[in-house]
Amino acid sequence: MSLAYFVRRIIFAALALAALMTSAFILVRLTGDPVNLYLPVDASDAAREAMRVRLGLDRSLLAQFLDWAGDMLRLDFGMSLWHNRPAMDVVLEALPNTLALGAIALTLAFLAAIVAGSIAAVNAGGWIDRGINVLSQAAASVPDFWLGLMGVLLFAVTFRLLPTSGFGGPVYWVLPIACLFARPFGTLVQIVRGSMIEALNATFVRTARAKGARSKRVIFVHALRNALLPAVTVTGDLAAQFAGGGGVVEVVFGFPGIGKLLIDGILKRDFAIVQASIFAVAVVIFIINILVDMLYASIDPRVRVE
Amino acid sequence: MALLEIKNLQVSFDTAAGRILALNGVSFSLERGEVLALLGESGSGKSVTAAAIMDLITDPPGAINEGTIHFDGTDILPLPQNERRDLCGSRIALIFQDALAALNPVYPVGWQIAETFRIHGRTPAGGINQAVLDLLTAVGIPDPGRRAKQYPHEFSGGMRQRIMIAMAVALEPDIIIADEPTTALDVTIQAQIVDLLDRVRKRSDASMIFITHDLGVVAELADRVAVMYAGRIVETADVVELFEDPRHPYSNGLLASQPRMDSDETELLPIPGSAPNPADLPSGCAFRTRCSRSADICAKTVPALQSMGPGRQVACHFPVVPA
Amino acid sequence: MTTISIGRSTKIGLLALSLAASVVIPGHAAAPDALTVVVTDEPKSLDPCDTDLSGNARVLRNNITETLVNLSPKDGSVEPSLATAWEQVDNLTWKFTLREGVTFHDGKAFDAAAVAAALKRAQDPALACEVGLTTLKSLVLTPEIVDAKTLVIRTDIVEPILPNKLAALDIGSPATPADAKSREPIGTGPYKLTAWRPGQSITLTAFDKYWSDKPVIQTATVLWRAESAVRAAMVDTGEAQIAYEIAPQDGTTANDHAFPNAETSLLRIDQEVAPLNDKRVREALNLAIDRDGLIGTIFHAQAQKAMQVVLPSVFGYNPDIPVWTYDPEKARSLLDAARADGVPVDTEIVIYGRIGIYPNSSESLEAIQAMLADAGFNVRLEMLETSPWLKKLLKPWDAGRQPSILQTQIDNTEGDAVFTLPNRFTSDGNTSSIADPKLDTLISDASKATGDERKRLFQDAFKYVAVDAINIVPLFHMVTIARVAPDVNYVPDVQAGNEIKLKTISYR
Amino acid sequence: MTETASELLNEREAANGRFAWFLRALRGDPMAVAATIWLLIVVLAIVADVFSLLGEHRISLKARNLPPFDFSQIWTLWLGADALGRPLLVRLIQAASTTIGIALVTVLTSLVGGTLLGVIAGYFGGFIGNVIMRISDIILGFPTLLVALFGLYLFGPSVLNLILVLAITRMPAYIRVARAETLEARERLFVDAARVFGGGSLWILRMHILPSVAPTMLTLASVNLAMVMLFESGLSYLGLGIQPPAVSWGLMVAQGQGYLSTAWWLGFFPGLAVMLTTMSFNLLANWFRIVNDPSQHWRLVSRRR
Repeated sequence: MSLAYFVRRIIFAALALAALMTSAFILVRLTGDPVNLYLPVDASDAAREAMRVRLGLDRSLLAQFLDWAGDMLRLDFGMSLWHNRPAMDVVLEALPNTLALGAIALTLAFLAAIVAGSIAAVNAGGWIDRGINVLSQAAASVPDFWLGLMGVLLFAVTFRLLPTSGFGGPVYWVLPIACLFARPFGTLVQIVRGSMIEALNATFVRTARAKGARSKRVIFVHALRNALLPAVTVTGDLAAQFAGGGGVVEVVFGFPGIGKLLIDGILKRDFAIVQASIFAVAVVIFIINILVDMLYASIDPRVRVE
Repeated sequence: MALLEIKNLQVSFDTAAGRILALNGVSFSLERGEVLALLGESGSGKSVTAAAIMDLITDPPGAINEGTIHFDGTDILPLPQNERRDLCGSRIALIFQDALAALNPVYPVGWQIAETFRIHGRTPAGGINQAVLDLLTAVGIPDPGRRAKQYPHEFSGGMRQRIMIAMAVALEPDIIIADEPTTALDVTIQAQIVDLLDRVRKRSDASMIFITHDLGVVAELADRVAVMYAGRIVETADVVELFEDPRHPYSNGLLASQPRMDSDETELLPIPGSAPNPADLPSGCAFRTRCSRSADICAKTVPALQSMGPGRQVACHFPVVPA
Repeated sequence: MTTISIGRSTKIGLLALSLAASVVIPGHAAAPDALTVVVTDEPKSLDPCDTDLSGNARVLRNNITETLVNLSPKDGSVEPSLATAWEQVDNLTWKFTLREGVTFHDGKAFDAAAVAAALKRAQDPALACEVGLTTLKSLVLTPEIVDAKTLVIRTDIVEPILPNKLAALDIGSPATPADAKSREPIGTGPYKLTAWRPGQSITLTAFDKYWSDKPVIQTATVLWRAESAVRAAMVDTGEAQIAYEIAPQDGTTANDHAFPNAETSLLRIDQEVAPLNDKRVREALNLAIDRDGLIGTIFHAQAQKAMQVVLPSVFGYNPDIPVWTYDPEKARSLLDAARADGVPVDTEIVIYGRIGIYPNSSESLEAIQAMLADAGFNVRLEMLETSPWLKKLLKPWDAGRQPSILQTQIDNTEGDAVFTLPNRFTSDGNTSSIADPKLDTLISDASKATGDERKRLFQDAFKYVAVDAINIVPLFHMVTIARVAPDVNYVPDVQAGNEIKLKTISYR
Repeated sequence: MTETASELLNEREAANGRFAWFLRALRGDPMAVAATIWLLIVVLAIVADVFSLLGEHRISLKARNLPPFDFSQIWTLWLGADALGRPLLVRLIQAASTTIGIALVTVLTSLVGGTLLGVIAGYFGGFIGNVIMRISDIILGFPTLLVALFGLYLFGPSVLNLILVLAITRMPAYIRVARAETLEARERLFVDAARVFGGGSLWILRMHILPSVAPTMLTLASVNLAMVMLFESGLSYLGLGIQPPAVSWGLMVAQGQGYLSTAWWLGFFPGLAVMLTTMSFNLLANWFRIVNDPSQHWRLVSRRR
C-alpha cells in the first residue's frame, strides 16, 4: 500500500462522494417540500410562500445546486430546519454515539464469533458444533428491532433490570449493544467456522501437525490467522453498515445516533441534516475501508505486494 | 528389528457414496538407512499410508480400523496423541507434494523453519536463528538472511520445496517421508530436488520413504520398492530386481508403460482401463479387470502377499514368470 | 499472539457479562424535589414565539416563559398573569397594565418594552413564528409603550377576543435575538432552562427570583420516547414520574389519568368529488360507523362521541346538534336510493389516514373501513406519513382526484370558535373541502360579531357544517392519558396537552 | 482423497437421479429437515389462505387482544387475537404471503438483473462494465438499510417500490459475484476452445458462462432471501414498507409494539415467524452450499460424526 495507492484511493473516494452528494441533493429535493411540515396547518399561503423564498426553494434547481455546491466545497452544510442549528454540529453530536455503539457491538461480536466459530470448527459435526450452528443461525436471523422490543419487555418492563430506552450511563448501552450484537455474531460465526474448517483441512495445517505441533498450536497459530481473513473482510462490510447507524435499533431505543438522526431527518424533510449525515457516514465508511485494508494487509502478507 | 514395521494397516473413509477402504491390509518394513519407494498410481493409497504414519488422518471422515505401526520397537498407534506429535517432526518428518500449499502463507519461511525447533523445545548450539540460516544454506537457498524473512508466495516452486526439505531435516529425523516431492515441479528442478533430498538424507543417515509414481526417481534413489494398487501392496522387491524382473502383472505393466533408457524396446504398452473406483472395487483381486492374466479365481479370492525369494513378496494368483 | 487474543477476548466477554449482571439499577429513586416527565417528541425549537406546537409549549409555557394572561382550565375565561388588568379602550385599542416586580431569568426587568419586542418578534414574517402564523394570523397588532407598566395595543380590524389570543403569546427576555430563533429561551417563569442535550433530555431548575409562589419541584427533566408502552413503563420503573400520551390499552391502571385534550377527531369528506357530492352518501357514511363500538376498545372509554368539531367548553359550541346514531340499514338504503338516481356509489373511495395522528390511528381506520364496507361502500385504506398526508390535507388539490375521506383532528385550545371555523370550512380556507357561500357569510359575520350574536352565529355555522352540509364524519372528543407515579401530586387538566404546570406539582 | 470421493459421487448422482440424492443428503442434516418442514408448513398455510380455507375473519372488537393458548376457542384463535379481534394465526398467515412473496420477487429481480449486469461487465468489460461496477461500488459502499430508506421516502412506500428499492440495493452484490465468476470462467480453457470452434459471444455466454456462474448465484440468492426478509421487516417496522390494511410480519411487530405491555403476543409471534423463516432459509442455503461443494459431502452422510 504505497503512497500513490492512497492518493489514487482518496481521489476515487472524493469523486464517489461528489457523485453521492449530488445525487443526494437532487433526490432530497424530490422528496417534497418541507414548508408544510414546518408551518402550522393554519398558516396562510402567503406565509408558506414567504418561507419558500426564505429557504431559496423558489429558485431553479440549477441555481439551488450551484449555491449548494459552493457551500459544500467550503464544508458548509447549512442550518438544520428542525434543530435550528448548523447541521454538521448536530451530526457531529450523534456520530460518536453511533460509532461507539457500533464499535462495541461489532468488537464483541467479532471476538465472540472467533471463539464460537473456532470451537464449532474444531468439533465439526459434533453436538457442540450443532449447538453453535443453531444458536448462530438464530442470531443471524433474528430481526434486531424485535429482539430490542422483547428485550425491553423482558429486562425493562418485567424484571426492571435495565432502563427501557434512552441515553446515559453504561446500563443504557446494554440492550442496544445486545441487539446490534446478534446479527454480526451469527454471520461471523458461520464465516469463521467455514474458513476455520477450510484452514484446518489445508495442507499447511497438515505440515504443522507433521512438524509435531499440538492441537492448540495448530488451531490458534496456524489455522486461526488464515481463517481470520474472510472474517475481517465481512466485519469491515458490517462496520460500514453500522456506520450508518444501528438504524432500526437506534429508533427502538431512542438512542441519539446518526441512524435515528438520518431517519428523523428524512421524515422531517430536514435537507441539511440528511446531507450532512450522508457526508459524515460516507467519510466514516471510507476511513473504515482503509482501516480494514490495513488490518487485512497486516494479517495476510500476500496482499501487501499487490 | 526394522526401524519401521507396518502390519496389516486398514484405513477407511466415509464419503457420500459410502465407506471406502483406502488401505486394506498394508504391511511393509523399513530398515535403518534404507530408502523405500512406494510406487503406484494416484489413489492407490500411498499418501494415506504416509498420513497414517504421521497421524494425519482426519477423523471423521477417516479412521484407522486395524493394524500396527511399530516405530523403533514401539507400536505408535495406541500412543496418546501428544506423544505421537512429539515423534513427528523430530524423529519422523514429512515432505509434501505441493510446497506452496504446505507452507503457511501468513508467516515468514524462516519463522516456519524455526518453529520446528520451538515445538520440540530444541535449541541448537548457535541458537535457533543461526540454525535456520545454516539449514537454508544447506538446502541451497542464496542470501538466507534476507530470504528467511520472506513469505512463501515470494519464492519459486523449487525454492519452496527446498524450504520444506530444510524444515523436514531440521531436527535430523530418523525417517524422512517424501510424498511426491517433485511432482509439482519443472523437470529440471525435479532432478535438483531429488539430488538435494539424497544429499541431506545421507548427511544424517536417515531412512526414507519416497512416495512417487515416477520410475526414474525410484531407480535413482530407492533401495527397495513397494508397489501399491487399490489400497494394497501388490509387490515388494529390491529396486534392481523389480526393474529387471517384475513379478506382479501390475508392476510389469507399469514398467512396460514407461520408456526406459536401458531397453531397446521402442513400443510402450499402456495398462488398459483406469484405476478402479475405491467405493466400488472389483471382488477378489482389484487389478483383475485390467489384467490380461486374470482367471475365475481372481474374482473369488484376494491373493495374499507371498514371499518369492529374499526380500521379495508378490500378491498374485498368476505372477509373471521371469523369461 | 493469536492465543493471547483469544484469552483476552474471553476475558472481555466475561467482563461484559459481569458488567451487565452487576450494573442492575436499584430502582430509580428520585430526589424529593426532582421530577422527570416523558413526552412523545423532542421539542423543535424552544423559542418563545414557537409555542403553537405542544412539544415546545409543554416545556416553555408557564414554566420558562409566561404570557400576559392565562385561560382558565375550568371555563376558558381569561385570567391575569403577567398583565394584572386590561380593558378595551375602543374598537381598535386595548390597554394592558403589567405586573410589577417581575424580572427575567437574565436579570432584565419585565416591562412594556419587553412585551412590545415579543409582539414584534412573533409577527415578524421573516422569523415565521408559529404564534404569528396561527393565533395572530391576519391581525396586525401595533404596540405602544405608555410607561414601563402600561402597554397599549392597536389592532387593524375589530378583534373582540384579543386577550384570548394573547394567551398564546409567550414573553421572552428582550435579550432574545430579534432576527433569529433562539434555542435558549429566557423568560419570567418559575423555571429556567439549564441544559438541553439534543436527542437526550432537557433540564429545568427553579428560578429563585420568581415573582409568585416558589415551586416545590426544584429540578425537572423532560425526556422523550416515541412509544406509548415505553413511556408507560418508565413511570412504573421509576425512570419518570409523569408520562403523557399513553395509549388507551396501556392507560388502564389507577395511575392513569384521562383528560380531554381539546382535540376532536373526525373524517373530512371531500364533498366536491362524486359520489361524495351526494348528501345521501355523506349521510350514509355517518350512519355506517358504530361509534359506541369504537369507544372503550380502540378509543379510550372516556372519549366523548362528537357531533361537531369543537368541545362544549368552546365559545360557539352548539349543544343541539344530535349525535349520529349507528344505523347500517338506513345507510344501505340511502346508498341504494342514490344508486337508483345514477350516483356512482360503487366508485372506490380512499380513506387517507395519518400514521400516529393519535394512538391506534391505523387500527381505528381499519375498523371503520370494515364498518363502511359492511354498509356497502367500496373503500380502500391508505395510511400516510405526515408529509404526504399534509399534501392531501392542504390545498391545492388535483382536479381529477379520487373521492376520498381524510382522517384528521381539530384542536381548539384558545376557546373561541373563530380559531376553528374560518380556515377549515370557508371557500378560501386552505384545508376546507366545502365551498358554500352561505356558510362563508355565516362564518364571516360571526367572526366580527360579539356577545350572544357571535355565539348564535357560530352555533348556526357548526350546525350547518354537521347537519345541513354533512361535510364531516365527526368521531370523538379525544382524551389524552397521562400516567402519574402514585407518590406524585398532579392531576392533569384540560390544558395538560399544552402545558405541564410544573409549579403545581409536588410529591405526596 | 476428497477428489476421488467427488468423482465417484458424480457417477452415483447420474445413476440414482438428483432428487434421490437430495433426499438422502437432506436426511443427513436434521436442521435442514426442520427448516424444510417449517417452510412447508408456511407454504401450505399460504396456499390454504389463498383458497380461503381458513374461513372468514371479520373485525370483532369484542375479541380484541384475546390472549393466546386458550384451547377452548376455535383453533384459529389459539395464538390469540389482534387489536381488532382478528385471529392472530390467520393474520400471521396472511402476512406470510406478503413477506415471503416480496422476498421471493425481490430476490428473483436482483438475481436476474444482477447476474445479467455482472456477466455483461465481466464478459465485455470496457466502458459499460466500468460504469456498472462503479455504480455498484457506490451503492454497496453505503448502508443498505439507509439506501432503501431513502428510496422509499423518495418514491413513497408501496409494495412495488419496496421490491424495487430492495432489489436495487441488493443487486450490486450479485453484480460483483457474477462478474468475478465470469472473469474466471472466461479464462478457462473450454471457453477458448469454444471460441476456436467459432461460437459467438451469445453462444459462449449461454452455453458456458451462465452455467458455470449459476450455482454461485443461486447460493447467493438463497442467503439473500433471508436478508431481504429482514430488511422488509425492518422497513415495514419503521412504517416505510407495507402499509395497513395490508399486513406483513414486520408491520405486525410495529403494530404490536403499542401493545408491548398489555398484549405481548401481538408483537412476539410475528417476530418469531420472521426469525424462524429467515433461519430456515439460512439453514437451507447452508445445506445447499454443502450439496454444491463435493468436498463437504461427507458431512451430510457420514454415520459417525
